[in-house]
Parts: sequence; C-alpha cells; structure tokens
Amino acid sequence: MSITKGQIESHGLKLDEYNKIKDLLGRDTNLLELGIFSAMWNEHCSYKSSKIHLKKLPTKNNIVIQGPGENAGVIDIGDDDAIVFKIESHNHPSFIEPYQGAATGVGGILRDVFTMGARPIALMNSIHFGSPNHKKTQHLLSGVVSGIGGYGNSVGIPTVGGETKFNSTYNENILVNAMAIGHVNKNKIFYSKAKGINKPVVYVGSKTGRDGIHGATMASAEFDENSDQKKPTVQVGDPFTEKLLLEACLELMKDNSIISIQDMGAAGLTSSSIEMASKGKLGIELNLDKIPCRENNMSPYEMMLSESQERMLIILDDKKEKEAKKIFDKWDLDFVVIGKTTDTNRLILNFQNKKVADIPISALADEAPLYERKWLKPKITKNKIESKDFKKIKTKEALLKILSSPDHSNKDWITDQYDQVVMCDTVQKSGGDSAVIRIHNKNKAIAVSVDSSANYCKADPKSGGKQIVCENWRNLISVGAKPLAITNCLNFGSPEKPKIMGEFVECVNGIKEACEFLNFPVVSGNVSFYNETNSKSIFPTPVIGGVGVIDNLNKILSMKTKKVGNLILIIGKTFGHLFQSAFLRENFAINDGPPPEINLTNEKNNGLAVLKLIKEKLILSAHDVSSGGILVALAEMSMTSKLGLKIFEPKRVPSSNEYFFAEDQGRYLLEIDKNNLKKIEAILKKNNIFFDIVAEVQNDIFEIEKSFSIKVNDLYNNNNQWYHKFNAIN
Amino acid sequence: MKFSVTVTLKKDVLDPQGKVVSQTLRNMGIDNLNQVRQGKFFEIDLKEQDQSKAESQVKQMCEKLLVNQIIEDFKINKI
Amino acid sequence: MKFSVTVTLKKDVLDPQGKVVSQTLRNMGIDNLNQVRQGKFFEIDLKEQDQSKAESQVKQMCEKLLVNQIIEDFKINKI
Amino acid sequence: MKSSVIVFPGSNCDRDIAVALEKLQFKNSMVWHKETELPKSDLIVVPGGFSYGDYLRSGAIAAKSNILSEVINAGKKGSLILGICNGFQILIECKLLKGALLRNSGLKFISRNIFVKVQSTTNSFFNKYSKNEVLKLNIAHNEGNYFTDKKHLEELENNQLIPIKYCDEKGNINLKNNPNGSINNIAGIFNKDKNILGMMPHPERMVDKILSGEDGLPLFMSLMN
Ligand SMILES: Nc1ncnc2c1ncn2[C@@H]1O[C@H](COP(=O)(O)OP(=O)(O)O)[C@@H](O)[C@H]1O
Ligand SMILES: [Mg+2]
Repeated sequence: MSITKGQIESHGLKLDEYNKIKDLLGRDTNLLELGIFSAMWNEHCSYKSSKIHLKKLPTKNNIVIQGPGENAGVIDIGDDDAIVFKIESHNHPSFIEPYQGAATGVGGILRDVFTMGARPIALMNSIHFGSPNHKKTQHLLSGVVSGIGGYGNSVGIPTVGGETKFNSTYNENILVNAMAIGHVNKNKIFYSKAKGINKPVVYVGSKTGRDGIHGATMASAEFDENSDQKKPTVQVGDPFTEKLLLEACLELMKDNSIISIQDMGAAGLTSSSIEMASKGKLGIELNLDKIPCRENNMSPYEMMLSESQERMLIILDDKKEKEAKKIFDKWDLDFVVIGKTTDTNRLILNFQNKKVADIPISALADEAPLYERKWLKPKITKNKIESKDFKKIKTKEALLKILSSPDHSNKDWITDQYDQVVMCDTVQKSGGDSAVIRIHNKNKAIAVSVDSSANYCKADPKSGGKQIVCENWRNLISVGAKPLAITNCLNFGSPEKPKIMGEFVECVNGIKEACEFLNFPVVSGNVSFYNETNSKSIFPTPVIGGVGVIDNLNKILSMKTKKVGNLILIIGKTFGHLFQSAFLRENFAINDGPPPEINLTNEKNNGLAVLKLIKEKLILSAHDVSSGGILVALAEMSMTSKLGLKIFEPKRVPSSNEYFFAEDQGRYLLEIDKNNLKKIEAILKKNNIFFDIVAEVQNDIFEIEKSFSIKVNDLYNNNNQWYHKFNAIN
Repeated sequence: MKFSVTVTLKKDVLDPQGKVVSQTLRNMGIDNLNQVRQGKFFEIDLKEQDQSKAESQVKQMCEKLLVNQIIEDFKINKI
Repeated sequence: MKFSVTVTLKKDVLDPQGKVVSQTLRNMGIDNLNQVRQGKFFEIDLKEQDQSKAESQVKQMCEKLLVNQIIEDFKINKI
Repeated sequence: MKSSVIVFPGSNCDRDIAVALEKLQFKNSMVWHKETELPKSDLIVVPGGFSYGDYLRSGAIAAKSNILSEVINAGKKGSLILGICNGFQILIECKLLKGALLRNSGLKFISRNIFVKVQSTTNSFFNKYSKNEVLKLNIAHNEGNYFTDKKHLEELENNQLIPIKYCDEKGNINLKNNPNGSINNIAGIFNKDKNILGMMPHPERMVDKILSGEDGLPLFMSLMN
C-alpha cells in the first residue's frame, strides 16, 4: 500500500515535504510513519516558519538557568530558589469546545512546569474574544472562563491574574493563552534529555484514548466552514488525575531515580519520545502492546497520535523501577515500562510482534523543514486625524465611557470563578498591575504579569512588540518587583502570507530590541500561527508573561491609595498621543494612526528610578499608566481604595482630553507623603527624570479642578456593570 | 406532557467521573463490573397537547442548551 | 448485562440547576414550559448472566454509592 | 494540642490547614485516607479541595474511605472534628452532619472574600469570638448551597447549631449577601453535641496579615481552650 497524494495533504504536509521524507528514509513511509512525520513536521512542533526569527531573541543572562528549548524556562531568584514558567496557546480547541479547550490548555501548561520538578504556585491567562455583539462571544467567554477555573481550582493552583480583551478580529478565532509558574530548588531541576542506553522508558498517568488525534495538525491548520467535522478530536481534561500525577511526580523526584522526563503534550507519545531521544542523541524502541489503552482495538496510529491528557514519559534509572512503581500505585496511576533507550538513533515501534515503524530520530527532529518565509515590511500609517473634535466630548463623559467598556470594566465576574488564594501565598490577587505570590515559608515573593496590545501591534508591529515588553516591565515595577525575565506567546495568522509573516518578523524584532535594552531575557514561549478563518487573520497578538522578584515582603506595593492628603506624582512625560488610544476607540470608534512611540532609554531610566524610590520606602502606592491614559489610571487607584482624588488642571498640553487620555509610554503614578516631596524631587532630578504633581488624595470625591466631580462609588458602579449585564441569563 | 432526556458522553470521549465511580465500586468489592459511564438526566414538563410539536420543542432545547453536541449524545422519551 | 440508572432529586428538594435551566429556556422564548428538573444518569455494564442477581447488585451500588437517598430517588432499567 | 489532617486524593487545602495549625503550635500529623487508624488527636480536620475530583457528588467518594470509619467513631465518641469546604461536604456524605450541599444557586464556582456573622460562641470552635462579630473569610466552592428539611432547620436554629451566617460588611443577613443560595444564609452547622463543625468558608486562609486578614485565627485559638 503506498501513500496517496490525498493522504499527504490530509496530514497537512506539502508534496515536496513528503519527497524529502522519502529521500531521508530511502523509501515510502507507511501510514503510521506518515502520521508521525506529519506530527513532528507541522508548524506547532517544528517551528519551521518561526525558528530563524526566534533565534534573534536574547535568552541568556546571569539569572537564566534554562532558556528556550526545554519544557519551560528557569530563572534564579537567589537562595537556591528558582522559578519555572511558560505560556502556551490553546486557541483552536477552545473555539471548538470552550470549556474543555481552555481546561486542557491549563492542564498542559501545568505539566510543562511540574515536569521540570517545580511545584506550580500560580496560573495566569490571556484571553481574547470577538466583538461582544458577535453571536458566539458570550458562550465562548463563559465556557473559557469556567474551563480555566474548573481545571486550576480542582488541581489546587491559584489563578492569580490575566487579561481579557474583545475585538471583532477574534470573532471566529479566539485566543486562549495559559501561563503557569512553579517554584523549584535550583539544584533539583529535571530535564527532558535522555541519557544512557537500555534504560527503561516508562509511561505514567492516564490511559490513552482516541482523543485529540491530530490535535497538533489542527492547531496548525486554518479554520473554515468544515471545522465542525474536526469535532471528535476534542480532548476532555481530568484535573483530578492531573493533581494525582503532579503529586506522584513530585514524590518520585525527591530521590534521583529519574534520568529524564517529558510530558505528552501536542502529538502525544510521538513528540515526547522523539524529543527525549533527540536531545540525548539516542534511539528509542517502544512496544506498543504495552501502552495502557482506554478503548479496545486501538491501532498503533491512534496510540502514537492520541493527545489524551494527563500523561508523562519518564526515562528511569534501571534499578529504581520497583520503588517508582510503588509511588504511582499509591496514587492509583498507570505505571508501565513501554520500551527502552537504544544506541541506534532510530525510533522503532513494535506491535503484535511486528516492527511497524522504523525512522531515524534525526529525520524527525533535526531534518524537519526550516523556512525562511517571504515577508513584507508592514506599512505604518502616519496619517494624523483632525484633532479638533476630540475637544468636543466632555472629559467626564469620555472617562465613564472608557471605564464601562468591556476591555476596561472590572473583571470580578471572571476572577470570582477562580480560586485565587488556595496555597495561601497569594499576596496580591488579580486587579492590580501584577499578581504577587510569596515564596512559601520565605520573606520574599515573585510578581507576575501577562500583557498584550494587539491594536498597537496591528498599527505598527515593531513598535507594538517593543511596547508590550515595556508595559510588562512597568507592571512588574509597579508592585515593587525587580523585573527578571519573560515568556511569550506569539499569536498570528498564516505564516505563508508575506504580509502576516511581516507582522511576525517585525513584532519579534521589537520584542528583541526591548528585551535586550532592558536586560529582560526570553526564557520560554510558544508560537501559534494560522489563527485565521476563511483567510481572515487576527490582529498580530504577541502576549508577554513577565516575572520579577521582590526580595522583602514589606516592599510590596499596590495601586490602592492610602491616606487623605497624600500627593500623586507622575513620572514620565505626557505629549498627548491619542492615536490607537482607548479614548478614540471607545468614544469615536477611531482605530487609525500610529501607536505611541517607545523611547527605551526613558523607559529604563523611569523604571529604575521608581524602583529606587520604592527601595527607599518613599512610595505608598503605584500604578503604571497604560490603556486609557492618566485619568483612567487615577480612577483605578481611586476605585481600589474607595478614596477620592483632587486632580490638578494640566499646565502644558494643548487640551485637557489630550493630557488626560494620551497613551504616551513610560509613565507611572506614585502616591507619596507630602513631607517626602523634597527628598523625592532631589532623587528624581539627580537622575534626570521628568515628573509632575497631578493630584491629591481626598475623601469620596473624584474630581478635576474646574472640570467635573463624581463620587468614587459612582465611578465604581460604572466600572462594575458590563460583565454582569453581558452574562446575565437572558 | 412530560419528557425525559438522557444525555451521555459520545463513545470515545473520556469520562473522568465514570472512571472514578467504576474504580470506587471495584474497591467496594464489586468485581464483575465492566464499566460505568455517567451522564445527565432531565425531566421536562411542557404545557402542550400536541405530542409531535412538544417533541420537536424538546429536541430544540437539547440542541440549543441542554446538550453539548460536540462531546455528548442525547435521547428523548415521553414519560 | 447493561443497566441504566436515573437519579433524580426528591420532589421537595430544591433543584438549583433545574431552576436556572428552566429560567434560561423561558428567556429563550419557550413559554409553555412548566418546569425542568435535572438529575444524573448512569450506564452500568456488568459481567453477569443472571438478571435478578445483576439487578440486585445494581440496586446495592445505588444505595451504597451512586445515590444520596436523603435527597435523591433512583430508577433502574435493563437496557 | 494534637491535630490530624485527613488527606484524600484531590485534597488541596491540606497543606494550608497544616500551616495554620502549626502556626498555633498544634502538633499536627497528616493522615492518608488508606490508613486504618487515627493517631491520637484532640482535633481532626477534614480539609478542603476536590477529593476524587468532586466527581459523582462532592464528598461522596471520600466518605467511603478507610479512615472515614475511624473519623466517624471518633466523632461519635465526642472528638472535635472540623470539616472545611470539601471537608464539610464529606462530613455530610458520611452522615456525621445532616442536610445536603447543593450546587450554588448561580451554578458557578464562587471564590471571593465574604462576611459571616457569629451567631453563637458557646461552643469549642467560636469561644474566642464575640457574639454578632462580623468576620471576613474566603469561600471557594461549587456546591455550598446548604439545604435541609424544615424540622431539622428548626432544630438547628433553636439549639444554636448554626454558628455562622453569611452577611454583609455591616452584619446584615439578607438574600443579597448570600453567595450560594444557602437556606437561612447558613455558612456552617454543628451536630447536636457541637463537637462536629462543618463550614464552607476557609478559616485557614485568614491567619496571615500579609495575605488578606487574620479573622480565622480566633477559631484555632478557641480550639486550644
Ligand atoms: N516565542 C517563543 N519565544 C521563545 N521560545 C519559544 C517561543 N516559542 C516556542 N519557544 C520554545 O520552543 C520550545 C518548544 O515549544 P513547544 O513546542 O511549545 O513545547 P511543548 O511541546 O513542550 O509545549 C520550548 O522550549 C519553548 O519555550
Ligand atoms: Mg512541554
């Protein structure tokens, strides 16, 4: 039986790719082998379109223990403590079945973290939906949110933050990116590289079923009307089994019986076994009769390509089998030796006493195609819109419009479905600039933030890429953390289109430039291409997940203002940049023009100066200025503390709307005690930092001198309605 | 007019609940158990005399709300 | 031998799920709905030839695990 | 004081409660559900989490475990037993406490800080609080909607067997501040002898100022009396 053209295509391979496979093998493949190649050579596993560009990202510095290339990145936060983290997309499955898609996304990223020996300590997510008016949006939103909660809550890992955005560009292709963060002793990290010959290859966790067969291929194929037919590939998550697997693995990791370990994620048994062998430059031989199966009569093809969840592959020290099995028995999990490592450098699969596949590992891993795809430099709109009209709208009206919009509304409806405090180390939950999680039993903490700005990236991919790294950096600083490193999830359309590829390349260039300048390396990440439906692609949406460290719990800051009479300072200059702002989008439905400019030097100086003030204990609360500008940021501080603000009239900018709603970058709002003003001024001046006094804390009333005033409680009510109304049973 | 609706997971879809229930029953000493699958059950009471009309209404309820057809099948019975 | 078990909440026990489902269906325009009650459904497959023996086994499973008889009733059917 | 925390597959607040107990100098041991004997202890805690994934009915499967028969014996002999969240559900399923915990009325998992009002302090668990004190505690559950028959409800109300009820910040007990639809805003109940307490809120999440408060501390201090 030889492979047909139709079979090649239905496996997502191009004809010339199949010819290359034939050359590598010196023969035709059988169907099983074709399936294996297609899983390894597709975009999701091979990074064939992105690899040459990702190489540009800075991935090393003195705190990086493990950069990209492992299940997750690892950084050093001092005293033998290391933090393991990664973000991953589960976009396509979540669009087809929002609850299970989101749930299994969380499950997958948790496994990436605990495979490395770390106990997960927090979950974050970035979710993007279509327009609220689109018929599918409400269903997708509620399904995704309960799926994320359903999985994380049950495993007992707090979901501490994230971001939720709406834009018609995601109508038929939502984004669900999940990030997990774990803690490990830096001397007890586990890796996936196989070592040693004739070592047992052990399968642990759930049984293999027919779920998600070809999930990885699905993630690399664009949607069309026939996507519904791909339904049976939906995977169902079992958070209970995940919890058992987590505890069993961590228990086994207490001694040294594991040589290497890898979760079965995308492309299941295929990619996990091949990755381990490839990294160790070894071969691997599996006996498929041994695979624990959930259904009768599963074929080798189904076993190798199944994406059943909650499974791991371990290469074990041959003397430790018995002890290890005991642990998995205790947790009622399967533990089966399914093969061994070999010195043949080949993947050999046996089934019912026959050899059913025999492929050189290097053909699957190293020889996977690499493309330098054609790309077009994105055109940046420079056109300036007539700005007279912007003065017409009343500042108060504009503010309330933004505060009550889906993107800026209070997210309690979402976060109340997440257990944010289980594990009892969550110092700061979602709602602030970053979540803060204490390192168990220690007087230090990490800060985590997840950010994206698709509108900026669409308008100018390179500057947008820089911006999002900077915003993330700022969010970490705003809670008192020293920013350390990031993970990233790059959500784009089809890389086969030069225009989309151009967006990708420029975004990566922007991220690279900002990360290099800020000494903020990339330690892990994920690329999700083909986010398009019927050839319409989403806005370029890189999502950045950053981690910082706070070396003393009493230096943690929030945006909650503390005391009547205190002053609010702004750090960083306001030029009045309104293009791509929430002000124009929410009030005038204008989406044109360039995003705000990024000045990396100012960004860095301002951030470091803020950190210095925090270190000197001169700051009482802090908040970065981002979407919505100064006024929205001030309102958020007020709503958090329920204290009012008297805001001073702006002096320098043409109109007050431009001043209050501009989205110029590199700015922070800081609450200070009046008595410390001199001292702070001196420090800022010495460091050449631009600053100004913008407001004073008062009771109850939020007002701008000579403009308007409103009760803080009314601000809150405006800010707190949208989700409840949108999701009311109707 | 009353109807019962039973909703079950499609054949190859993982049933974590059924799995744990089977395991527990086995631990409780029931050793001739092949498997348990768990689903949902609805009792729907309609003010409607015309059976075929009522039935098509129940079917619609299933498709629109009660059943996730991506992973579940359903059966309607008059009771 | 296969059995189905349906488990329903007792009549005077509050059924929050059924209540919300009814409300949602009404809001979706179904205005001749009296009520919906939600329960559970099990499909139990036993290695057992003797029907009466099997049935009594299933009954035992219900009483010991599947059903909380303080709030729930159950029905067994051979399928 | 000695305490035992029972651990089931899927428990996930076991470490949290152990930390709280140890902070108050309890000598605590963790007891795996397959054990057949309980260590000698003054307090037995059945912690929160998702034992057996909350599958079937939350608490139902854990209630069948080996160790639970020991817990039941101890309870009947008068030992102090505290079931929190999933632990409450387990105590209900094994019939140490009466009634049922149904799905939340909103059909959603709810996790947030809520307020409860102390109804009665003449018991081993709340004697360090004052009557009508309003506490800020955290809840996190899918099935916390307490339900029982009229007769039992009367018995609970008349014999001070409801130590805490959901309320607002100022202590008003009304429907608006009932997060899950629980009958009479019940957040926790005792058995007749008041040696067994089941509660949905997590006191162990409120024993640390740097987290969100210390309103749970007096509960553990009460138990040391
Ligand atoms: N955008 C990116 N930036 C940096 N590293 C990346 C990026 N995308 C993927 N990687 C790295 O490439 C490797 C493979 O990623 P992936 O296939 O998602 O892993 P897995 O199969 O374990 O989920 C990982 O080490 C990941 O961190
Ligand atoms: Mg992985």
